[in-house]
Amino acid sequence: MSAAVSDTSRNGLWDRFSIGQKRVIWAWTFLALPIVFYGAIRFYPTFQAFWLSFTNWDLLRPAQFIGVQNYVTLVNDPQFWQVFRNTFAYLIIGTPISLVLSFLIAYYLDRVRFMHGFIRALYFLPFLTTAAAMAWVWRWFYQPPPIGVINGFLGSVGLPAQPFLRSLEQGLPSIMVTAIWAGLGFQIIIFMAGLRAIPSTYYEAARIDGLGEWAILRKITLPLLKPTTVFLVVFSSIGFLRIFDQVYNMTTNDPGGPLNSTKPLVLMIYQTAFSSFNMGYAAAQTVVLFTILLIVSLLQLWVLRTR
Amino acid sequence: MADIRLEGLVKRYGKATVVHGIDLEIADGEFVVFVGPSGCGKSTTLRMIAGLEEISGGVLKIGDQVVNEYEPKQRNIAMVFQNYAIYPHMTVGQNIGFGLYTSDLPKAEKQKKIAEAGKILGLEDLLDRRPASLSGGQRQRVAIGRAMVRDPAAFLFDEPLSNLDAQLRSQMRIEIKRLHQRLGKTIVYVTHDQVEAMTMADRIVVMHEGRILQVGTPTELYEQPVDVFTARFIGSPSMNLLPARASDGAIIAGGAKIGGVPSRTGSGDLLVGVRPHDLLVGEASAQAAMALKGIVTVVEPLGSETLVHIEVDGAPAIATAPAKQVPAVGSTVDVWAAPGSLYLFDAPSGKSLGRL
Amino acid sequence: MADIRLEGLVKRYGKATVVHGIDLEIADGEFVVFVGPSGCGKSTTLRMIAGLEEISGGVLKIGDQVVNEYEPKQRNIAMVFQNYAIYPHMTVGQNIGFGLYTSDLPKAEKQKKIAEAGKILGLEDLLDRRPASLSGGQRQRVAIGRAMVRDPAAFLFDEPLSNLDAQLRSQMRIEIKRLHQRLGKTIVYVTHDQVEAMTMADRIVVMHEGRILQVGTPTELYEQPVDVFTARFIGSPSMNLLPARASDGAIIAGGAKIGGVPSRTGSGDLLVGVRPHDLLVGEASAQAAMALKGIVTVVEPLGSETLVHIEVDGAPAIATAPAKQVPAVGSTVDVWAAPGSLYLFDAPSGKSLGRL
Amino acid sequence: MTATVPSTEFKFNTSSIRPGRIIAWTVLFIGGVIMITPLLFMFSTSLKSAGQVYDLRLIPAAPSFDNYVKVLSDGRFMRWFFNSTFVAVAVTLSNVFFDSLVGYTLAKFQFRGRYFIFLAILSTLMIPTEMLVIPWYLMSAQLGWIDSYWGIMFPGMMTAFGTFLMKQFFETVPDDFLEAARVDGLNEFTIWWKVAMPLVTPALSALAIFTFLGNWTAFFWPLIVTNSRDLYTLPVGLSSFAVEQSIQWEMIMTGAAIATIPTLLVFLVLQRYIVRGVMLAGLKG
Amino acid sequence: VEIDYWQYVFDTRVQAMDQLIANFEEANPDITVNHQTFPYADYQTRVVAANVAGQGPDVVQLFYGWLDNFIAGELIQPLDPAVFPTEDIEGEFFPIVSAMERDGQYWGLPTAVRSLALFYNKNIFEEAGLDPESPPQTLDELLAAAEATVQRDGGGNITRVGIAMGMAGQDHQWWREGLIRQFGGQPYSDDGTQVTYNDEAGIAATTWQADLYRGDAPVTQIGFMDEPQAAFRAGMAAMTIDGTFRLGAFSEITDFEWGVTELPANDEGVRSNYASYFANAIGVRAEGEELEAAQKFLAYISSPEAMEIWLEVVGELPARQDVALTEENLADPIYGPFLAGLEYAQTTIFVDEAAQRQVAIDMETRISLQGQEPADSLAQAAQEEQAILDAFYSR
Ligand SMILES: Nc1ncnc2c1ncn2[C@@H]1O[C@H](COP(=O)(O)OP(=O)(O)OP(=O)(O)O)[C@@H](O)[C@H]1O
Ligand SMILES: Nc1ncnc2c1ncn2[C@@H]1O[C@H](COP(=O)(O)OP(=O)(O)OP(=O)(O)O)[C@@H](O)[C@H]1O
Ligand SMILES: [Mg+2]
Ligand SMILES: [Mg+2]
Repeated sequence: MSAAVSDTSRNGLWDRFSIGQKRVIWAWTFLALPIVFYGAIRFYPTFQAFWLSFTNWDLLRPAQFIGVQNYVTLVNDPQFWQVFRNTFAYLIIGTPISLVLSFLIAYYLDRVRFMHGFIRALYFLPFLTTAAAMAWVWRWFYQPPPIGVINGFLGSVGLPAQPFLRSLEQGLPSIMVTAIWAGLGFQIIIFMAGLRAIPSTYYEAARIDGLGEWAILRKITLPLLKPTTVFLVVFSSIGFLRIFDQVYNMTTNDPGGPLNSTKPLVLMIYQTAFSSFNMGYAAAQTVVLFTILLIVSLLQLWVLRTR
Repeated sequence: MADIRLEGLVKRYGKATVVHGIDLEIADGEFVVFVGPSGCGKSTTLRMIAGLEEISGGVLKIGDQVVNEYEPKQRNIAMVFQNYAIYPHMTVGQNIGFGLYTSDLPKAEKQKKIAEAGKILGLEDLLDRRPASLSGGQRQRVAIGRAMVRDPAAFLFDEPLSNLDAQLRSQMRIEIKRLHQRLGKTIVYVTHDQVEAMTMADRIVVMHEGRILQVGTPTELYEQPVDVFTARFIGSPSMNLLPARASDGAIIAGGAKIGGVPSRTGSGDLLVGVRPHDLLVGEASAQAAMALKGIVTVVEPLGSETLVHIEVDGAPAIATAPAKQVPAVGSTVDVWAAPGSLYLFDAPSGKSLGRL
Repeated sequence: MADIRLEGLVKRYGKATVVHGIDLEIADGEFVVFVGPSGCGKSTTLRMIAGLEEISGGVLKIGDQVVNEYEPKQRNIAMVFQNYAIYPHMTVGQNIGFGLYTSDLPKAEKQKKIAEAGKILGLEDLLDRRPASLSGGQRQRVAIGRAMVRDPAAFLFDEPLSNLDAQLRSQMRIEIKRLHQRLGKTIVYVTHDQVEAMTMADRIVVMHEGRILQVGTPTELYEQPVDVFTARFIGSPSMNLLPARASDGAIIAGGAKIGGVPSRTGSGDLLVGVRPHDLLVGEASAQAAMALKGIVTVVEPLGSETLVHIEVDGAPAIATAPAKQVPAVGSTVDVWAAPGSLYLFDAPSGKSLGRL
Repeated sequence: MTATVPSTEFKFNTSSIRPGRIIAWTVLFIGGVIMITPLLFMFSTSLKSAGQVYDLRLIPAAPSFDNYVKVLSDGRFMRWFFNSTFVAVAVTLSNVFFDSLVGYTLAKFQFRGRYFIFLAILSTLMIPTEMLVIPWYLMSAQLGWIDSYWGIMFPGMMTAFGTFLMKQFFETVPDDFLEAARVDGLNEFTIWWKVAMPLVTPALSALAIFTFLGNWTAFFWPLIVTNSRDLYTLPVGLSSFAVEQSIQWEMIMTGAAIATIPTLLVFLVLQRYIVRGVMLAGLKG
Repeated sequence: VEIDYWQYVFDTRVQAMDQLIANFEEANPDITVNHQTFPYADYQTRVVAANVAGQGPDVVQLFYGWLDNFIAGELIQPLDPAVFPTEDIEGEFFPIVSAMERDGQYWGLPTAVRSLALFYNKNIFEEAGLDPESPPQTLDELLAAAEATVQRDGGGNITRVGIAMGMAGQDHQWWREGLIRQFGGQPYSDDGTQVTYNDEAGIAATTWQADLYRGDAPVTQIGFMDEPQAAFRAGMAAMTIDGTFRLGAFSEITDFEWGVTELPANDEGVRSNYASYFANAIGVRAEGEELEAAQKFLAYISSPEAMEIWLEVVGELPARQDVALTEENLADPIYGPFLAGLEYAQTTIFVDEAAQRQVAIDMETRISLQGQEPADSLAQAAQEEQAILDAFYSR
């Protein structure tokens, strides 16, 4: 029989600490590097961005504090308000459309048995593509005749050609379609996961109670799917508010579309910072973007909160 | 009328047949319990009755109507599930009221029914709570409430108590039984717990591999099991089975001759069954049908009695000793069984050969 | 030496004290079971012994050493958890061997130990399997195997059988008991199932709200509970308690006078306890200590006996009828208890006043 | 929330195939085909010669791999390919390591400040990358990280999203597993690495997939921080390639196809895990 | 010594430079030149940003229009007159090199210069019944040729443009330095601080150009095939106006024959062209040994030898007159028109090339998409561009 308590392994300093203290030390050891990382790579730059937004730094000369001048300029910049409207257009049109669409697809796809995996893959594949690469494909699709694929199709069924990207009205929706297209597969899968997580007995109980499909959808599926929906609403809103890759790559000739009709805030930031080198002004724009994201997310979480 | 008749009911999943033609009549107001080991097809049968599972063959009648193709709702039955299936986003009251979703009763009427069900189930004070804050037993009561308000012709329960702990389980057992007495509705109840079956059922249906082995009242099953499976399944602890041989009209089991064997018994391999409660530790009385010696391996004092695990001729068995008598482990004890307490089975087929 | 001594052991979470100074000595090789309702502090106590939870006050000794600040490993104990805590990504053999992870035994030695543990636990053929393909009982055996290979001074079990179904549970109960007999190591075992406590323990520790109510052998607890709590907790079904009044040296319970009361009893509110097994349905025999009439509310035939739920003067009680006798619900039955089977408690404090 | 995706595929068993079902299937199928038309056209065009590009038929009249040969013989593509792979893999490994470590610590250790740290990390989710790019650039410039692999990688070495994901998952791991190991004498690091990590492999694969995809397709930051063409990641290289090729559609489509093929192949091979991983992550919302 | 040379990515330019570096290193074994390239779109960013980091190239290529920015940002240093005598520069290079001069100091030297010319598709000309060997020489002829070659489908969609157009391409240069001058105007004041094109001449020029793509029967469409040069290359445009730098790309065309001619003259025969170039300058951080090496390298890449190699590989015109204006080059059917154009070419002093081009693009967009009158659009453009100039010059 072995010794009751092994005495050998007790040693020195480490054993001065109690069990609880040792665990706390472990925890902070594990966190040490990440804390440095988050501090240096996330928080410090955040504060720096705030600071820069109050300066006139242009990369070339040392930054000078100019108070809220950048914000004043921003508010008086008609381009900003155009871009602001565009950004919200992406959000307000893109989010509901993509969510409704992906829910409908997920809802029906969930019941499809025949070739289920294959169809699911069809919807999911676009999510795996590179936005920068696919933007060019879409750009080609949207070309006017004779090379544009969509216009080619429209022409073959006798419809008039559409200008798409070369249009003040259709430009933004056209780009939005590509963004929705790219994100749809992800949302579908998430919705399907949410649907699967609802125990089937809920449905069976409802069927025994005699509810029709519509009533089941309204009374059971949708309420139980709420956490998923909240996640997707917030997630896709942030995505639409930060849209960049598609716009950048689809409008290289005239960045931001004709008369800035498709330019989102992030592209404006990019141009201000890296074409005009107006870093202070760009920083002010990033702060505005940050504020918008924060308000929109919190608002959504508040509206969709579970009582 | 809510008598339910199963006539040659069959369920196939693809090529696999999981229910092999079941015949059963359930009378109006009867409490029928399906028992059997996991995977024997109990739930499947119940779900065919409910209309949740398509019937692959045979006829299902409720009252006088063939309901094979009826939607669940049209069958006018209610069902209570193992995991309660109560909706987390609705209050208790709303959950109970959900059973009336499709009914066109006026609102006040519905409220009355909900309140009534809540009262019967002792949920009056919880009607505005969310299920998340309820205990398992309370949840199950909500589920029952939802079934009740519909005022269905029959209730179906699929292992409603499996998720509860032992104490709650025995409490809910009694509540459901009382409810049955009170409402007088037909109940079909599925469980794999033989205690539930024994204590609740008017009639028990023992299923095994998609077939009905035996149907009868709890006492019938306990006293006259048709085969080894039922015999061991019903009663706790399980019946002891000792290998035996019949020869020359006598039966030798565990190295001892069994007395009072009728001469009709032929020769061959047998199993002699004796319930632990009938296998008593102590000096055999004169009229003992069987007297054996066993080595004590484990003793389990339960307070009111002591279970003594013994080995008889290599075969394990459980005997009972009076409460305060705790034989030492390793010692050899005498055990005996009274006449009439032995069950005889044919070893190869497992079929019952009657009692001794 | 692996005797474990708890001296005034206290556990506080923030301001809440959940273990209020426990004193207990556990002898080397003893099998001690902690029972009590959920949340009474059983697990917390066990985890303090294991070194998983910091000790807020008091002294914990293993052998002669104060081990309050020792890490689990240094205490040389092994622990088996309710959900087995066996790693799904390792084979059975690896899981068992994981107990030796920090040991510096040569590999062959380890293999030998694993094989040995596997053999003792009947897992020889499963060593290369993954836990996913094991039954609950097998998993628990793997967990025990992992504890065994360490050759610890003591084993701690925290509700190891709660996740198993009834049949497996009673089987594993016996296996653990056998293992204890075989290894002779100290075992501290936590459960909330009184059957487990009764059948396995050398000594039972009944806990309630962070305090020890009573410590004793199973029989002691069954026969001499110190208060109502222990009395109702030990034994299944629970002891019936009938409100009673003592006056003029006589005790009136359930509308009937209890015979043979010693004169010392003062007056005041009492509770008379009688175990269902001692409360028999039938015509009272002449020497009955108590004879009552009750209305049958539910009957639960168990095969070997029938539990009859009755109402005596408004109070619910459970009586026992012989196997084949099933009184009709709603009928009135006579029940009686033999002398010596009654327990007397002081109603306000719940303290035992001895037996009658 | 549990860490398993229920495998029950269908909520409703149908009595027979209903016409509604067939319509739904057909609509879904057509929708799915529409979803991949851009991909089909991309591949189709990449197999066409310059002269055939404006012939909009899906099946090229004379398919050839000349464009691929041309693009790949360039050598730069292979280089970009390698860069993307290297960066994505390195960042993924780092995330798998650190996000789990932090997630685990926050899920399984009790200590003062835990909630604060968690909130602080979570709050970084709200900070758009765009806001940090300028300071990052400055920082990289000062530390000489511009135009290096490290420069591309460092901002993504740990993410709040991954940490959050892993924390959620580690919370589903019963403490018993860890305590059993603790009783067996393992130190906390070994417990995490040997016991906890294998228990959350589904989550790790979800995290790995997301991180990999995110970095494989990352455009904004690599665009800014890389100088030499030798260090471009594939999307940046592709974009510069597209501009510099002054819109030769067949070449751009070939480049796009080359950027897309690897993820598609990975997807086809690992379809089950990827879908499962994505689903798992979704459940954590 | 190791020096860094930076330029933007363009296949042939990179090749040519690699070749030059190889030659240079052979001649100067003690000097190593690191050749780094960036995408055009981000090139400026890179240079500026590297400067913030206290780094940067020793020799850097820059568009002449960026010069003021680069000087203001202290990215480059003036050329040492001792090494690069001013008289030599002014005597040997085309006069447009003066765009690299500020306050009497030269800040950089080009290897090659570029001018604009009219490219036309001979096959389409033939098909339309035009003489493929006599391309349009005046604006009216250009219009006529475009009208003759434009093609439409049943739906009225243009399927082939007469001339590919787009301010996003080179047409803003043609408009600014070509058309406006040809219609009698002047785009900017002499000191470059004032926009002066918003007058009768400017309106006439803008309207003439806009009439190519608006009205009932336009001969072109903005955004056709995404880019003018893409349309031309695909054989979907009969003509396009583009620069020397496009020669490399067009030389790969195998589907049809194409020709080059000078930009069309106006009714009075006045021609005007736009010339531009990328110059090489010495980074502000080059000092001592490195400065010396950088100077050597700069001298080499602006030497006649380098220019010949550049012409051969990239197809861009030599920046030295004597290297460019050889008999052989002038007679060349392709180089000839471009070289001729250099004679009457102007350069624009851009303060923010991207922004100023955007003004032109937006002007065009307002006309083509919003139907604004050219005069109104021009006025707005003038205002916007003036704001850009003001912002720059007021710093
Ligand atoms: N959807 C299905 N597809 C194929 N086989 C199934 C399906 N559902 C059940 N089965 C099979 O039918 C058999 C009976 O299942 P059933 O659920 O009725 O068992 P059960 O008696 O209720 O068991 P348990 O006590 O475990 O609930 C099992 O063997 C099961 O594997
Ligand atoms: N980490 C903790 N923080 C605060 N309170 C705790 C903590 N862990 C346990 N408790 C409290 O301590 C008390 C005792 O808990 P313990 O787990 O020991 O009960 P138990 O007897 O094991 O119950 P069960 O049978 O349910 O396992 C409970 O009231 C519980 O709420
Ligand atoms: Mg079942
Ligand atoms: Mg516990």
